[in-house]
Amino acid sequence: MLTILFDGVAYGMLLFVLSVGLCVTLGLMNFINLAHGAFAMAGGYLTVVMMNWYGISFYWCLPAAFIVSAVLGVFLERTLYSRLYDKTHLDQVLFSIGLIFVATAAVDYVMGASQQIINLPAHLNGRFEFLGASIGVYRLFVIVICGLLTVALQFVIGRTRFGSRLRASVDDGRVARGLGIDVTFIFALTFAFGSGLAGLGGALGASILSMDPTFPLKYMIYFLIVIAVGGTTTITGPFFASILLGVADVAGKYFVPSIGGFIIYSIMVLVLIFKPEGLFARSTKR
Amino acid sequence: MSVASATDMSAAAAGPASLRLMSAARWRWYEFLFWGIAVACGLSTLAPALGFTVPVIPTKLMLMSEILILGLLALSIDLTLGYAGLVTLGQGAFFGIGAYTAGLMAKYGAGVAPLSDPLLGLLGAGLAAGVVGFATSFLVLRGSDLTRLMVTLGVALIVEELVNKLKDITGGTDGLQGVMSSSVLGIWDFDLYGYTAFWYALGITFLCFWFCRRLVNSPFGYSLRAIKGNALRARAIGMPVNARLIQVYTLSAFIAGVAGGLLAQTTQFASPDMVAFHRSADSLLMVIFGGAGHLYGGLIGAAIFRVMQDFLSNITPQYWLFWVGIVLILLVLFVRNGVIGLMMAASQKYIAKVPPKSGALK
Amino acid sequence: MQRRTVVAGLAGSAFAATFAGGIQIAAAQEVVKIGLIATLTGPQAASGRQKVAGARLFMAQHGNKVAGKTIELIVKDDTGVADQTRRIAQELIVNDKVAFLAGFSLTPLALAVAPVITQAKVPAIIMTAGTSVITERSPYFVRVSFTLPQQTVPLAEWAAKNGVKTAVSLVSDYGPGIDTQDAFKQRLEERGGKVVEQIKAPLANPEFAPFLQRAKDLKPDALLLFVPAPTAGSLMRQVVDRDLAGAGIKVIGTGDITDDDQLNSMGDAVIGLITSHFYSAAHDSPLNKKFVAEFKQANPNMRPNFIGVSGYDGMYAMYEALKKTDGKTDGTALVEAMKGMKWESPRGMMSIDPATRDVIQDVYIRKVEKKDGELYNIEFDVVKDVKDPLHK
Amino acid sequence: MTTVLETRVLRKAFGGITATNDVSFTLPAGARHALIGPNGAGKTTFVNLLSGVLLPTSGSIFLNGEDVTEWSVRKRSRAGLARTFQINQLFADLTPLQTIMIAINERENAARSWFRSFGARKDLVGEAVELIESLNLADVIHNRVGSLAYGKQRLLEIAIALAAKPSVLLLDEPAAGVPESERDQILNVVAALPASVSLVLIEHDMDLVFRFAKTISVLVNGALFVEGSAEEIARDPRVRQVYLGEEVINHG
Repeated sequence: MLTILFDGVAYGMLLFVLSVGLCVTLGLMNFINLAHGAFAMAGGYLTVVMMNWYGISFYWCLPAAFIVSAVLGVFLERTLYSRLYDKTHLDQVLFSIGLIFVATAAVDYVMGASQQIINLPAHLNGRFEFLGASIGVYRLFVIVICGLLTVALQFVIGRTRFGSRLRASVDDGRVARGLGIDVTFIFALTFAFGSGLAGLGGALGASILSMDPTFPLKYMIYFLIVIAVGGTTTITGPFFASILLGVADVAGKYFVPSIGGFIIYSIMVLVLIFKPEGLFARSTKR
Repeated sequence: MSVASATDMSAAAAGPASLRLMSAARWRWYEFLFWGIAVACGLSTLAPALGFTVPVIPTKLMLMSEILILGLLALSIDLTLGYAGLVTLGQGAFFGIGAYTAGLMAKYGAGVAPLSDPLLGLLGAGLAAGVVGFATSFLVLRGSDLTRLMVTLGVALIVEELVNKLKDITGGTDGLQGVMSSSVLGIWDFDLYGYTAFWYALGITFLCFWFCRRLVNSPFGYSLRAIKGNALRARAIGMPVNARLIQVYTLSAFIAGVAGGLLAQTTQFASPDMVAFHRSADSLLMVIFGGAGHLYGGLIGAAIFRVMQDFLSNITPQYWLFWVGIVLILLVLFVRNGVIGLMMAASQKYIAKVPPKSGALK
Repeated sequence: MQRRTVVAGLAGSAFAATFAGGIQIAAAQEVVKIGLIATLTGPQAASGRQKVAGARLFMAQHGNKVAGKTIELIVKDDTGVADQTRRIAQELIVNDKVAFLAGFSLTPLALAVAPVITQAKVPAIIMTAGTSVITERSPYFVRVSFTLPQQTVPLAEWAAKNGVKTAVSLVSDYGPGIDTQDAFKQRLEERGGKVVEQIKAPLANPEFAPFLQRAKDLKPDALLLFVPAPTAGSLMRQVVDRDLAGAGIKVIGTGDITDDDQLNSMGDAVIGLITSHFYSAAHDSPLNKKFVAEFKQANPNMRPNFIGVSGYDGMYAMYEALKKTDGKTDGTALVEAMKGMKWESPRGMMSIDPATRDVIQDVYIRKVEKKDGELYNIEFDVVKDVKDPLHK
Repeated sequence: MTTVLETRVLRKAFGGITATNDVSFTLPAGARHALIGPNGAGKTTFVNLLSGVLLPTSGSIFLNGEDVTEWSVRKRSRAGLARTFQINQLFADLTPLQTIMIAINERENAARSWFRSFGARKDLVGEAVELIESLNLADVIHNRVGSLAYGKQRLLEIAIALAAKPSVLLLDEPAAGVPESERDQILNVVAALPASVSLVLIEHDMDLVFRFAKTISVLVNGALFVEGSAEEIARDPRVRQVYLGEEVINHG
């Protein structure tokens, strides 16, 4: 029982780190970036290449995945995304799907279509018993990293100067510009950060989720579910939504495997029927 | 007396204005061209029998049937998205329900004359999808675009799971086998070359298109545009906004169901692919690609998208996706409102160069 | 890159053929076309690549001339969607006038073309899809790959002999998965064992952990696994992560889960895993050694797996059938020619059952071992000439 | 004189802020009434409550003697209550003629038709054309609304409301943001409205208020501060203090 709860939390945490960047671009910048998963894929594949081809330690891969995905994010933001901020949501959907196609085909070309598997350092493998629950060391590792990230994220957005500038830029770009805030820079940085987190999520998830070229499309639905259930006005919303979905998914599949597939979708539809803005949405001023 | 004369006067003023309003519904030359090309594509298959060959087109009859069917599905999305402004990512659910309904009717109705009739099958497909559409329409009345996107997607995913689970009825993941389509109107059998399938799909698609065209040019259609334009104002002039949305959503589900039924009948099976997420996403993509809000957007989008895919995947079966992606990105970056937007921009450039014959046109 | 050139060249010719289709009918008599419908994009892409590579290797080794005819291979991507498979099949038959269809990554894809090939009388060579029922759906299906029950029954026998009293099965929820779990249950229970639970995971499933945990908590002697080869990697990672072996559970499965192409990247933790299958890249025969070496040479980063060898053998069957009919492309005659055909494949001896048009072959029990720094499925037991047990 | 619109102790609170504070208000038939008050006095909130865009926290609203407190925007509209918005709420992609036709169709229950062509009913089109001409929009009748000059858009905003043939019309700052040169057009239109329509004008601009209104209510901090005839209000020192004075200072 506790094992299931633990697995669910780990799964949820991973979902959170993967999707929080999307929450930022969607909620704060009002940009539907369906290609978010492509950045996660970049991080995942980078880990695969570094570990399997060059034998670099897994621990180096994590920051590398973050940085490379962030750089990739900032590059694409400057060259492509920034031209689309004032386009309609539909255009953004079309664009980001196009980007997914390109990323999928490109990864396929370079890395091949088959699943990539990484082998974690031995001390991250294995399990131990704790209070009757069987704890996987790696999942514990994931929980700890993701937990720290969440706290750091909350702090950055809620407490720092950058956070307040970001919120100002989002509330009203023109006013923020008038106040001397470099909105373009803030957006680029935010986008980079969101992409970096996705990349890190991809690196962390490379061994649990399967890394293949269809990754961005396969997981897009999950990211969107997290955002829809959690709402986009806070960071905590998607966080709790991820945990809820992770636990519900894992528990559902464990206890009633025959209908396991329904659970996540049903939860989402139910939540959206009763709380169309998401379960944890703050009521907005307007 | 005076009342009558006032009416006369307004009626006199109304003449040109009324014509002007109705002119939006007039068939234009390019519409005849569009459907003419579709018919010509079908007719060109007869060319070899007459002793000459038309390259490219005749070899693609199956592809063209598929384009028509996908175009019809996209048309159903355009009705909600382009006119009423409702985003949906779950049209695949209705498509799939239609496909399975038509498939089951053809399978179990085989031999039982009226049940196995393809046209009746389509009606059944449409009705089944329409009922589900009506039942779920209440979910799309609230919330933002994202909420609608996700709720409709959620419904589609649940339907997909149901199709997988109800193995005894649907055949599960392996798909519904043994669908035997009866001949259309008892005359034309579905042949290997896809002649019947093509003309049948063309006929049904045109019929649905014609219906939608009437609809969007009716007072009802304009009330949908009003809702899309400004729902608050629409309510303030006394419009039953929710009722209208429910009606159009249900209708759209009906048409999607008919499209699904067509696919099941012309391919003689139904599989979970027909409900799958990618079906919903592709069809939405086609509408946006073609340009929403013109009815032709979905059809053109489906045509260009599928021809492009077929063309590219012949050149590079493994990496065609890359080039499709590039096209999508370029389209968004440089064009407004899809392919139709591109055409309109081009024609406006042309009009700007050629001075109009009379000032009254502008 | 050599592979790119080959792809481009082949694609180019396929492309040209499509466009010229309408015009070339008269000239086409000297060319025999084979339509290979593979899934080259999407989640099943890896299986499509193997198939195409296997088929091309055969053509590279044996040339493209058979019985005076030139063989032309047309490769199409069906994206793993059944109505695409069907449309492509129909187009290949009607436009390209192919003599054979081949490929089919998943059962529904094969089933979707059944009405078309029956109507058109064109033989379709199944190179992957593994549900028993397929060949019964059209008299023009010939299978050179395998069926799941064919692999599973010997495994159940082996398990019963090796002290497995209770077992749990975890399979992907679709035709082949159901076949696997049912065949296993039936045979194991005939031998006095007991399958305590049959768990079915959705086909597209990113997270196996809860299913594995459930299996683990049931504490069976053995856990039978089946998922399609392209998803086997992540399943096996999680199997290792759950430490089922440590809990005293013997993990067994069909060869799909220790797919030769991916086995190396699964890591040493899978060493010792017992599977049953008809092909291993480590199969000890001169023919296989040559096959593996040349396959690897033509396709860097790939190791042939059971799908690759099926693509190879499929081409063999088609070549031989054409030889027997003296180049005539009458579909019924070609199917007749393939019935009862028997030959040595890189997998070992195989034949086509004249009654069912399904494959008869040896099924090996293998264990994952490390050899020359690579992981291989090393065969240590064999059941000869296994027929699919579900066919009448 | 009959009362067409009435509120009883109407209250609307947003969290801790009371935007409308126990307002009891009556509007007699044929009224030319203005609702004024300083910025943030809750004028727009009050109009939103009257028209049903917002639902009140407590209190009730009566339209032609019927309790409409729980009614939707649409139902009130159909019962004869029309309004304009402070910020234009138009259909940017349609033309003025189409816009007015949509409104008239709705009023005449002709919008349910799926098959009749839009604009086929000449009687309704005639009415629409007349209305558009009477509001000086004839020259732009077929232009895209989104491309119209702001003053024209404000006129159209009034035209839509009139198309419903309302018994009560709420005009929320009809001249706000309109350039000086186009103001007169709007004033003339408002002045020429038929007596059968009872009018409530929410305005900031005192010129407009005194030119047009017979009676005035002053709203301060969400509560009804004082009511009376235009002359009374103009003379009232309290009003000068809280409102007019401030205006003078602002304008100075």
